[in-house]
Amino acid sequence: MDHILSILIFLPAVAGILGFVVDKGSAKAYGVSVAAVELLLALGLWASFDTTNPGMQFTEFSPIISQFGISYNVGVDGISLFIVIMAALITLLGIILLRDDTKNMKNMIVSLLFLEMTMVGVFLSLDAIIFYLFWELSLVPMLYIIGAWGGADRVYAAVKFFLYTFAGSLILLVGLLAMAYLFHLESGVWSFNLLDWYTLKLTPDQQFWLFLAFFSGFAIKVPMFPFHTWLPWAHGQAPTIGSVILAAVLLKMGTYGFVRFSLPILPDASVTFTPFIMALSLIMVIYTAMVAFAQKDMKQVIAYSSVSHMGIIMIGVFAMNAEGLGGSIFLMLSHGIVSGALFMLVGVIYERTGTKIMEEFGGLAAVMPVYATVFGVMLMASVGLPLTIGFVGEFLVLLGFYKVSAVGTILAGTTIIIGSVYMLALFKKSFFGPVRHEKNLGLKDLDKRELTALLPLVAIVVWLGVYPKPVLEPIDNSVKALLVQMKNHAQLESTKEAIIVSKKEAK
Amino acid sequence: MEIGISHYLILSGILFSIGFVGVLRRKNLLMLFFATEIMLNAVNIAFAAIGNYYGDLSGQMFAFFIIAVAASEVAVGLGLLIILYKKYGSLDLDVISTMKG
Amino acid sequence: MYEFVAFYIFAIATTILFLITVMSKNVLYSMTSLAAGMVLISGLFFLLGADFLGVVQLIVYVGAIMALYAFAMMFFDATKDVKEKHGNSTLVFLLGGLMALVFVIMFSAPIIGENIQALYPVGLAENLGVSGNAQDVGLVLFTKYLVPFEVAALMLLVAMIAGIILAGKKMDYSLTECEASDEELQKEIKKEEA
Amino acid sequence: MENLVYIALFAPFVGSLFAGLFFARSPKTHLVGIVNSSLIGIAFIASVTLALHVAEHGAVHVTMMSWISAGDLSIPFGFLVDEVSVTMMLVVTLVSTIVHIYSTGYMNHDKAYNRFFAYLSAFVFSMMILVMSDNFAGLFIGWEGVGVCSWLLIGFWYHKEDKTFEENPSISPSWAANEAFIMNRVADLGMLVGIFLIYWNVGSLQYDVVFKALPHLADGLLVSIAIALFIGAMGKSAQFPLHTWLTDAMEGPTPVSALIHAATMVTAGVFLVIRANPLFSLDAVHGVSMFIASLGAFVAFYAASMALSARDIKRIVALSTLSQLGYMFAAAGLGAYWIALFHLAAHAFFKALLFLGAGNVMHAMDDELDIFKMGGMKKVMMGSYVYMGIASFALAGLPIMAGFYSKDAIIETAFNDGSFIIWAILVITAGMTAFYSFRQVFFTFHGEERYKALGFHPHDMYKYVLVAMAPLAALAISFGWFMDSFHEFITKNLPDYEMSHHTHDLAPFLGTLVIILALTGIFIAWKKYAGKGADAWKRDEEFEQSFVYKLVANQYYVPKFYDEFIVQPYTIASKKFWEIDKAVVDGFVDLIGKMFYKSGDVSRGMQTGSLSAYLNWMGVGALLLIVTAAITALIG
Repeated sequence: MDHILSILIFLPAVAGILGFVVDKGSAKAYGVSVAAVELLLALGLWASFDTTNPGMQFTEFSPIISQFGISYNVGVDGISLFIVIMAALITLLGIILLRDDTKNMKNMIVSLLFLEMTMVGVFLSLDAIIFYLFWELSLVPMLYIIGAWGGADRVYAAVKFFLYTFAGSLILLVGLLAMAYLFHLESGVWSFNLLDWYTLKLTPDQQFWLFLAFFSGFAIKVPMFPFHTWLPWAHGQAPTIGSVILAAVLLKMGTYGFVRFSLPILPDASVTFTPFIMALSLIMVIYTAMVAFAQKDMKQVIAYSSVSHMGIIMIGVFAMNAEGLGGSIFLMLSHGIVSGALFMLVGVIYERTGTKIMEEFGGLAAVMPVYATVFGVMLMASVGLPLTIGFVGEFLVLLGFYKVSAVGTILAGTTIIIGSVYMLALFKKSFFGPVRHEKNLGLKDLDKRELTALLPLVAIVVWLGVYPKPVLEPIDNSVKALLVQMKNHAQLESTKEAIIVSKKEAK
Repeated sequence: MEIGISHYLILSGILFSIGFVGVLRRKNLLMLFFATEIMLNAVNIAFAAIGNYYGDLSGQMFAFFIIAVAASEVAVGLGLLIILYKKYGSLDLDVISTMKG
Repeated sequence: MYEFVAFYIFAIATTILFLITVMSKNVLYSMTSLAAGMVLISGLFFLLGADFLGVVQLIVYVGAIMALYAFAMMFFDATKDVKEKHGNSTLVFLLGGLMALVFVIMFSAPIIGENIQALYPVGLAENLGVSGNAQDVGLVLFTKYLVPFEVAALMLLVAMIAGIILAGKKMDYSLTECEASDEELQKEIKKEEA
Repeated sequence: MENLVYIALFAPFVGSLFAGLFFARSPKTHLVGIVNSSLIGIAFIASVTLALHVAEHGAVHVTMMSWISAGDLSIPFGFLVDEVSVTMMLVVTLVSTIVHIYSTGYMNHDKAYNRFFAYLSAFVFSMMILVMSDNFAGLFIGWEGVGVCSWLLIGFWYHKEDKTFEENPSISPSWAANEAFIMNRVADLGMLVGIFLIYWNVGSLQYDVVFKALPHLADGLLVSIAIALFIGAMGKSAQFPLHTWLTDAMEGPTPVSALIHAATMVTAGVFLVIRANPLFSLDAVHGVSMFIASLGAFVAFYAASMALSARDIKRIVALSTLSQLGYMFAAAGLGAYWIALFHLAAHAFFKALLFLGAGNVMHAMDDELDIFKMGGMKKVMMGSYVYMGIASFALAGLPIMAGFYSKDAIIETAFNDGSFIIWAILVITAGMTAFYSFRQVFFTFHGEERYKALGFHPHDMYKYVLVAMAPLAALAISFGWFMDSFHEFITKNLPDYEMSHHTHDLAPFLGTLVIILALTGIFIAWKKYAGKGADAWKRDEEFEQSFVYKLVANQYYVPKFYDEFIVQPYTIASKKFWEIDKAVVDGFVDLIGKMFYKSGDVSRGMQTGSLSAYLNWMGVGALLLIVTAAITALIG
């Protein structure tokens, strides 16, 4: 268990390299087994994780360039633990869902394994440079997945995805370097260690500019309005597996970045920017939900709904209290599970019919009852029905944000209305009513492969909806520690007031 | 009237500009070579002058290496010129332009 | 006073000679004035106390490089006037003039960085009991700049070989593009046969 | 007792899983119907035992496990069985049992028989959570749960196609289902806001903690909480202006309408107000309570007026439900919580009976809903006729019947409170209620046998179904007789409502007034609609052209209004936003990209291939660099 985090990060990479020599026919089996081992390791990590300890665990440290304080530094806490597990899970299920006749299966598996490495790496690294390395590397496999296995406009979508997010992260890099420079000025040594950075007290003015730099990197990834337009393109053109991983894990990197970098390092600026973030997030929530309603393509509905839900997550991150922040981290998980499953479901019907346009379907509930049921469960989780995974996070986020702004919460709360508007409209158009095309009458229901990929997600949706405690508790601990650290770290009195670790303490 | 470093540097600048004008103006490859030589020499003067001013030999060292580079450049360059001339029958740059974007 | 006069003579002469090089339509004139300018530049080096450099300038530039040009000229038609287009010469002179102006401004501005110290000060060799520019140069060149010096030597060797290969062997054939000259050759052969 | 609580709660859930997991794809089997009905029956028996226990030993409070805990928030799965919730449990399980048994007959011919039971049992489970939960978040689970089940069940016949509004005001089952869900969600947002307010000011969502802390809160805050919670109640109980979904919900199978959209789910709003009576009875929120009462009275009248002209047998019953919900809210708003609860229970019994009777008629008439096409059916459907007659008597509030006691008490309350406008509206509505419910009965069962001419061959429901409906009929008649013992039982938990002496003295007179009005209504209905012969086919066309008739028949144009001013603008705005998204937001991004392409295109001209041109460009670049260097040096 000593180097479990390194194993977690590099197992997929090593396996990916070995994957080049694997026989073509057994590539998928190879991918499934590697991803399964990875998931087992991640679960093992959870099993040996000390849930009462809010700090970093399993840390590993070895200097790379000691003159500049760049080191290989990884660790896990309650915030990152479950995102890593989710990334491993989604990758495994995504590979399982791959059709056996996928062209260039071997390359696909290798790309996915590399992608898994970068995803796990981003969430585990505690060194800014290592973080940035994985952050940028994650673009490459995704670029291939969209560009090689995508739809008709795949090259445009892939390039747009790449350049857009890349442009943002370059500014992020400048921010990180500036941060290291400031740290050097203050302490006389170079360090890119996040935990070191946490101890640095910056003036509000410095924080302001650093926040903007971080924001441009993270916000494009989230993606926040108005930087969201690459997402519908990427989703529209990506193959099913690409969309699944993109929505489930890659988007979370943005919000995770806010939690890991912006909040603890720049607490004053985070509070200063809260109204700004709130405004953008509210636009995201409402505007993109409306755009989702106008879509004709099923996948685009879910793509835009992703943006809308990410808005809720953003609101939770900037609620600055344990309820909202904890809720938003839980919502990251739940959105990962639910949107991943929804994209899988769209992929299933796309494979059968070759179309994603809702007008083409209708009455699918009668033809494919199991499919409709699974879709229905995910739909309900997506609109935040209690006792599904979607409710817990959404409820906590809205609850937490109410402390910040009542009006904002009511506006954000409209998500439960307009969210159900577009999701139910989608469901009605495709699943209800008479079957519109003769050829759709003969559609096969979910087969074993698809059920294997989807049923675990359904189980998780219900399990974490009814009993979220095993996940929520470590998150809550770490979130509280994060808030305490922010509070101690803040320079302005107003910031200290805005951050609420516990109400009892506030009184 | 004392001749200071500025004098040398200004001379070097003027000579460099002359070489520069040559590079820009000439269409004949051989003439371009000549102009390049002028520029290199101009730089050499500057190096020597600055070295002298600071009492440092590094300036002269660089001048040496520049001369060495110039010599090898001429050796290779002239070989290429001959081949070009044989192929096109001319050394006019406008005649031998092939890489139009 | 002596230095003053010598500098201005050399400076004005080199400027005029190089201007001739750049402006002249005849290759031979150009080359001759270039060679003359080089000689005068070595004079400047002597003025600057870089005796060894001045000698090298004379030997390498005037002796070797200009000779190389002169030999190369034999392959080209040197008597013909060089055709030049003067369409945008105003732009060229404007650029050149601007450049000269900028240099002049730059260099006549007070030199910043008075605290620069000499890494290898003149007179190093005096410690060893000998003196003179050549000795100084030798000392530095073969200690601090030994590796660059050897690399430069290697570069010259490579350049020499390259020059020989490019220009020397099989002067009748084109080495890069054979088709055109091959056809010509074959035509000539046919003519001879006929 | 703890086990009994869990049995009552989870028996329906087990039934739902049984039907949903094991029989979802198998063909219709009666086993599912029998097992599910008996499981609900078990839940009923457990509820009865619990009721006896509660009556003797007081409330039972169990905590199963913790659900959400983050920050200071801690929400358990806790269940509170006290007088209020056990009453609801009894009503819910009893009506559900009968509806389950009824459905085995009613849904006999439906392919998705098993699925139906899975949904129906799931609904009962959600409803049980709603009434039994000991905190607001648990209530919200049930609140949303019944919403989903209602969505599933309204859209049960999802395969039906969308019609235009003129053909079918509900458009299609799936449309109605979505409408119901979304409209409920609007109200749920209000409810959520109420929960947030409670949490941030009290620090807990447990009923007991919250109610204890309420008196210490600021007045304005209390008003906000009350308003927010009532908005939630308005949605679920279909109060104006969130009422349109209820009539459209009649697209679902009739047992569903009976159980969900008459007896149980729609009363959840009333239940919430009753449950939160410590809040609503505070002086600070008196204004809100008065608003609730006034809105209730208004809805009572408003719905009754629409029922006067409706021709669809289920819509009439649905509108009468709406109207009766108005009565309940009027009582709750005036502070007579126990009377509201009493009317809730009584109404559940007779309204379920009425719906099931209507279901029998529909079943017999091959799902024909238009009462103009029926008539004189009492000969063929004696059992259903008797049941519907009893239910209508109860609804009209005639003496001896359950409705008489409860409704009369509400009208008396209004009088006692001095709110004479509310009182007057309620009295008039009582007359209208009698008229429209008997209009329906006479149209259906009396008079000319129009169905024969239209080629229907009705037959009554299965015998066992009719027998199973008997308990409802018995309760519809006799429930009112237990008013005093109910009063004694429930006021242990709910505040009592004492009539003044003045009211008490006038009570017989007031009662008589209501009875006279009701009888008049019945008489007019008899005169107009029970006739035979050619008259029965005639319709008063002149009247149907009048403004009032049109207004009422079109539901006061409220659905039209929603369509024109909410749905359409929303759709158009969505499309516009999408275009903006593509053209402006994405366009801007593409513009940057295009700028680069364009600059590349332009600078491509520099690549002439001529070395001298390149040298010129290099010269320009070099010059620029030198100038930059010079300027930097000068500045530095």
